[in-house]
Amino acid sequence: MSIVLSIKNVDKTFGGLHALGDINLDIEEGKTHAIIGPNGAGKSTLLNCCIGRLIPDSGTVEFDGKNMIGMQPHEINHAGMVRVFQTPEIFPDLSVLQNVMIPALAKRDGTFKFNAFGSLAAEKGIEADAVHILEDMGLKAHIHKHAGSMSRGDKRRLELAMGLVQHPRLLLLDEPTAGMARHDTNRTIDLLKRIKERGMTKIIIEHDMHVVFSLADRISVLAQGRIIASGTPDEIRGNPKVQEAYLGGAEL
Amino acid sequence: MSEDKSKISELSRRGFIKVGATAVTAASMPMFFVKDAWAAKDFRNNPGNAGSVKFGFNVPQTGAYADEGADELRAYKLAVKHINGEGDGGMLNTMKPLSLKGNGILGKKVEYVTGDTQTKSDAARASAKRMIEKDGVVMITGGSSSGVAVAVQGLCQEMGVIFMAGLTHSNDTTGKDKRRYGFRHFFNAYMSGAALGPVLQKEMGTERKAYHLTADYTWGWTQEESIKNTTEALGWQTTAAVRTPVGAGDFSQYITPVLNSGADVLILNHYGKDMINSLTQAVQFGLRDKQVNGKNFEIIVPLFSRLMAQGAGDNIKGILGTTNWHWSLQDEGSKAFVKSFGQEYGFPPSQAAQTTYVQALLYANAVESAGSFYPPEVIKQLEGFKFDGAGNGPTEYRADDHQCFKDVLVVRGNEAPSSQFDILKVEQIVPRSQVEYDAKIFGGELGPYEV
Amino acid sequence: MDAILLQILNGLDKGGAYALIALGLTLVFGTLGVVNFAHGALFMLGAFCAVTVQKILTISMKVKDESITFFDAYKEQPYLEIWFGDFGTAIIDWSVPISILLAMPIMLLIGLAMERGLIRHFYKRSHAEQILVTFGLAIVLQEIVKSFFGANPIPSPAPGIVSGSAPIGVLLGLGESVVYPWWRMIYLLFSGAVIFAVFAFLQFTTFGMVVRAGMHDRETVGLLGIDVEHRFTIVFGIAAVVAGLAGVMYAPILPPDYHMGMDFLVLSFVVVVVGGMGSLGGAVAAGFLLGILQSFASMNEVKAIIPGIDQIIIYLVAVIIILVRPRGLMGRKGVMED
Amino acid sequence: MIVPSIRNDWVIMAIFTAVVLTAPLWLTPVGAGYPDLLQKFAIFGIFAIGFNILFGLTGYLSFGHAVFLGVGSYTAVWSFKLLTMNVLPAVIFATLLAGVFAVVIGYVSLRRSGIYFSILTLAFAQMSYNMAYSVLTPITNGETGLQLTMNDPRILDGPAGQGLPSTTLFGLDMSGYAGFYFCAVMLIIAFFISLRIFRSPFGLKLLAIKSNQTRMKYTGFNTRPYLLTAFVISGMYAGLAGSLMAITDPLAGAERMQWTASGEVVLMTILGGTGTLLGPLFGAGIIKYFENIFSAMNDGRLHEIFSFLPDWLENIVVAITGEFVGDGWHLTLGLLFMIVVIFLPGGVVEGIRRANGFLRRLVQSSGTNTATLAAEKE
Repeated sequence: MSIVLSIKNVDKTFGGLHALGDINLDIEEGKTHAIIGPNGAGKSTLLNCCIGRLIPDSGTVEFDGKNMIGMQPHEINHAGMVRVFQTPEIFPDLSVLQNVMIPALAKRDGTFKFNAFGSLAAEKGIEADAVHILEDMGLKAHIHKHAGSMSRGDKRRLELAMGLVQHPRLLLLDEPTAGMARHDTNRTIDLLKRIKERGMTKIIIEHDMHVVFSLADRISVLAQGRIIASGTPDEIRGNPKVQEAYLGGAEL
Repeated sequence: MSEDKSKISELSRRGFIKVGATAVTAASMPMFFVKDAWAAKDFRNNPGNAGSVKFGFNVPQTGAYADEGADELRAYKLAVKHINGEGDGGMLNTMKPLSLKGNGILGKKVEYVTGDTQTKSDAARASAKRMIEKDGVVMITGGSSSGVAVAVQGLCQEMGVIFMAGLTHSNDTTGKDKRRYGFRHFFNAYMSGAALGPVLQKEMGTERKAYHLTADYTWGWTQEESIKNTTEALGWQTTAAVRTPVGAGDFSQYITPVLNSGADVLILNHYGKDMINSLTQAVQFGLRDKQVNGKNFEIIVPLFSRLMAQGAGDNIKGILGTTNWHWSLQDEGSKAFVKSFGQEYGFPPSQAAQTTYVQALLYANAVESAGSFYPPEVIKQLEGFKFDGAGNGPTEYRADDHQCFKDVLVVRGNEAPSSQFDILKVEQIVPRSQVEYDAKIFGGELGPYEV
Repeated sequence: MDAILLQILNGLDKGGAYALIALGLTLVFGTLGVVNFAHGALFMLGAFCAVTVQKILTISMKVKDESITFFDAYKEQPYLEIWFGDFGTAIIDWSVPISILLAMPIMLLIGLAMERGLIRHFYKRSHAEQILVTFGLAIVLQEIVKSFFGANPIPSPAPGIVSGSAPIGVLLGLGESVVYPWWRMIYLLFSGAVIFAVFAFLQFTTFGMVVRAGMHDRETVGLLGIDVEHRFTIVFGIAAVVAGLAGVMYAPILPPDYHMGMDFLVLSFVVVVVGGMGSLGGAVAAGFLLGILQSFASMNEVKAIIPGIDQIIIYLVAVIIILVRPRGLMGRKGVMED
Repeated sequence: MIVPSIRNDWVIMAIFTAVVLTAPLWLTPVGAGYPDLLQKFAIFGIFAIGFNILFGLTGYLSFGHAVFLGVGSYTAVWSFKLLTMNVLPAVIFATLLAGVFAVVIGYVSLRRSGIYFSILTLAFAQMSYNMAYSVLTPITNGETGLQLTMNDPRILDGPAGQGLPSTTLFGLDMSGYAGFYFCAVMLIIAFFISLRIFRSPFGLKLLAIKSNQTRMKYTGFNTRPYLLTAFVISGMYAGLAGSLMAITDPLAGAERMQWTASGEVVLMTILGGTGTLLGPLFGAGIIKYFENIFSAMNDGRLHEIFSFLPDWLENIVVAITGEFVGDGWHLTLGLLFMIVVIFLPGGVVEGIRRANGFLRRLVQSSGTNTATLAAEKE
């Protein structure tokens, strides 16, 4: 069992606010690791530190044994760590298909390639990849639609498709089901389970415990910028500290 | 004329395509790659047996000099009328020698097309090219800045069409950028300086310290140089010559250093809006009420234009400068022109109007004398042409550089104007002999007759 | 020393003008999110309010006078002088200050009409489209002015009593050669007062508070059930009035012509951006900063070291500031960056 | 695209080529069929098409593209002065040098986005213009503009004959219609490249940057080089256009670099339709047509045009239209900008698309009518 991502002693303060304090976390290959915690616990900050949106004050984030701190977002992406955003960060002016072709092109072309004279219509392989993923996401009917005009739920699924098409070694999912109707949530859970079977490593930040417990292999609980517990779903379920921090003592 | 008219009305009545197709096969095909293929004595836009010829009036219709451009256009229309024998004839009655008979040119009626130079070289050349290529003009005239004059003059040389410059004052136009096909009736910076010299000496003595503010482009530089040469010859010192950006608007940062520079004369080498602003602001800084070195501080605007000076209001009162022509001149030619212009439009013509009116007449007369529109023949008529009765006394188009020599007016802002047109007073008419110079001093080459 | 004092005054004076024009521009941007290329035209219209008032006040009776030659057959005397004598003359003399009274309601009306009639339909449109439509409007406005007043500048003198210059050198003990025009000092005070008034209005009135909140987060304020749109219309009117007043007061310094708005347009955008898009304080600070730097760069001593520096100083400083401070002097994060 | 039904690029290119090469024919009836204006259409078409590659694809609004136009012109004239009157070196050097300028200006300006980028480019352009107009006069010849003189070295050409030489393409004189056809060929090439870029993965990536640049970075793209490449390409287009201006008329003036010139290409692009293939070309054509044809109308001309009306009506019509042509042509242009933006967001191309759709519906409905009629008859 190898460690894909290793977060060591990460600290981050905003002004006087201690957002993250001494975070240590190892993510194992092939596992789905959920990070839970109340609002403002520092979950998104942690994710942002991993993908280069924020730079921690101290500590390292090692991906495949390489320190990612200070690397540009696009370099981190090409290292194999891909983030799926909470609020859909799609390309609203492009078609759904193009939205998925872009990350597929990134995977193939690298950070920069001047292919101004090749024809997009000739990119059959890329297109097939994108169509395949979209089919998986149940978005096949929409592929020529304007991405900006889709429903919120569809946008979230498109977002997921954009992450998956790059076949990353590590997928970071930021609340993949937030704001979704129950029906959509279940569909997404099914989908993520299927991905899991393919052996993709994932970090999931989630509020919805139903989602967390149906997907996660391991769970870490973050509260006030610190990890207060880490373990299997069962261990976490029974941990009184977690119950205290998370829901003020209510049953999980 | 009739041919053109029928074409236009037909266009608006019927479809475009048919006429277009015939026009193109007729007009464009033979012109293919055949610039050098003219037969002897044939030339660009040869009117041949047509009953009319076209002039191209290329004046600023937009931008800062639009009012001057409008006045130029009025004068041109009047000139066309007079050449065609309409109206009271204007200077046709006073100009000597004159071949024009009041029946057009060589019996052909004169028509005209207009265009907008925008006071930009590119736009002016585009407009001139349209006149030459599309409208088939035999002559282009107009403009209200030296940059445009030089640019259009160069183009006309290449195209083999005569250019009669409008308002342009830089020495370069008939100096280092002179062209065989370009002619300037307007005076230049050198002549301004030469005319001002004696007046300045009389008014301000020989112990003066001058401070120049100069518009930072070629015209400004040549004027600064010319005036400096004149004043330094009088024994004046030049305290400083400061370049100001064109269109600076607020000149305060250039005026305040004048205050304690020890200079007692401020020379504004500005034209148009720059002149209005710098003069207005200089007066606000109290320069005119100042005493320096025991003398009254003076401001000089070497090139005055009545039309533009209106914008400075009362601030021009008492300020000395030069101008090409003024409507209050009492010679026969000026009186005749002012009378017909005034009757036509209800106000007196500007110097821009006079110079362009005369230019149109001079060209027409040269063609009439040459008996042909063939440019080299016309040019030879204009070169060295001596005439009188067109304002500013006996005048000569010098063959060496195509510069007109005539009397230059030294004017002063009128202290008690009786009307809005009476803001300049002619202080002295400086005779032509005093402003003449050797054509060689500015270099340049006219180029060939045949192109 | 004297020279530096005078250049500081020049700089402040220029800065006052820049700040006044930029203030309205950045206000409109901050509230409405509209890039208004017609703002320079508002400045120009303000200046032509002064011209119009002067023309109206000097409407003259034409008396036939046979003794004068051709074009002067009429002697003109303003009716005001005929009716009121010296008092009439004085009114004409004071036409620029008087025109402030007229300019305020007129510019407000023009501003409101512009916003209601045109600008409001462009809130949601792209900046490029806003630029095209307001640029078109600016051209139309200036062509209309041109067809009434011609292309040449029209002199609009300050009242006689303040048209000269003040012996500030004598007052400060610096010698007689240090003088500064009264009108420019009035302009400086005036621009300070207008800037102060706008800030006070936004800071201390409920209206201002809502507007500021709206600048910060329009949707939330809208959700509170406050009619932000309506207030923003008024903000546009205020911006028009401020630009117009700047124009009126500038008329004696720069005789107005139809094109003066375009001449100031680029500059005012540079000021706004250097200050930070949508930042009022930034616009004022940048206005004064650029004004003073421009004045100093024009000194002969400076030009002797770097020829032509006075022609590019503003743009050079703009480049440096934007590169060093990504959002201008005081801009907020995320405004107009994409 | 105007004709969305045409999918094959080669068909589009064939039609485009045919239309451009026959321009002297179909533009004559509207008074635009003379060499200079035809050249201007082609040159500013290239300028606007290039500008659209930056603005239309990436959304970065440059207000300083006229610099590259100016650099192109100056380089071309210097090539004529120092090397040879042959136009090919002029085109190559001008395009390359404009590219170099674009690398420098783009590298600095692209450190910022949005209006900050616009103002940075504007600032560079204004600095270049002010310097070219005054301090750099030895290189640019200031206000008068850089022009050919008799004593230029022209080391590759033999000794000059009488008078100034004209620009040539291996002996073919580049004035008049020959000049237009040279520009037209350049326009066709420029359009072809632009078409390829629009249809390429690179073009899609640029569009994606316009749509959501942050996301592009997290998707694994380094966006800066993409933007810089687009900026340099469009700068080179401008340089090419500038060199063509010098080729058809060997004089280069500083005012070509003024902000109004940069603004003009922005207006052309938006007017025609930002981000569309043909829009910028339409925009360029319309503005140049107004500038050259409307400004040249005068009352005499109007009387000729409206002479078919009864006299009293003719006078009224001429009086009214007279306000909008000649010295009023700016007014018409301003009104046109407003009308297009208000009623046709998306520019002229949008208008054509709507007209197209309207016609199609018309044809369809009349088609159904006939069908119903036919059915009833049976």
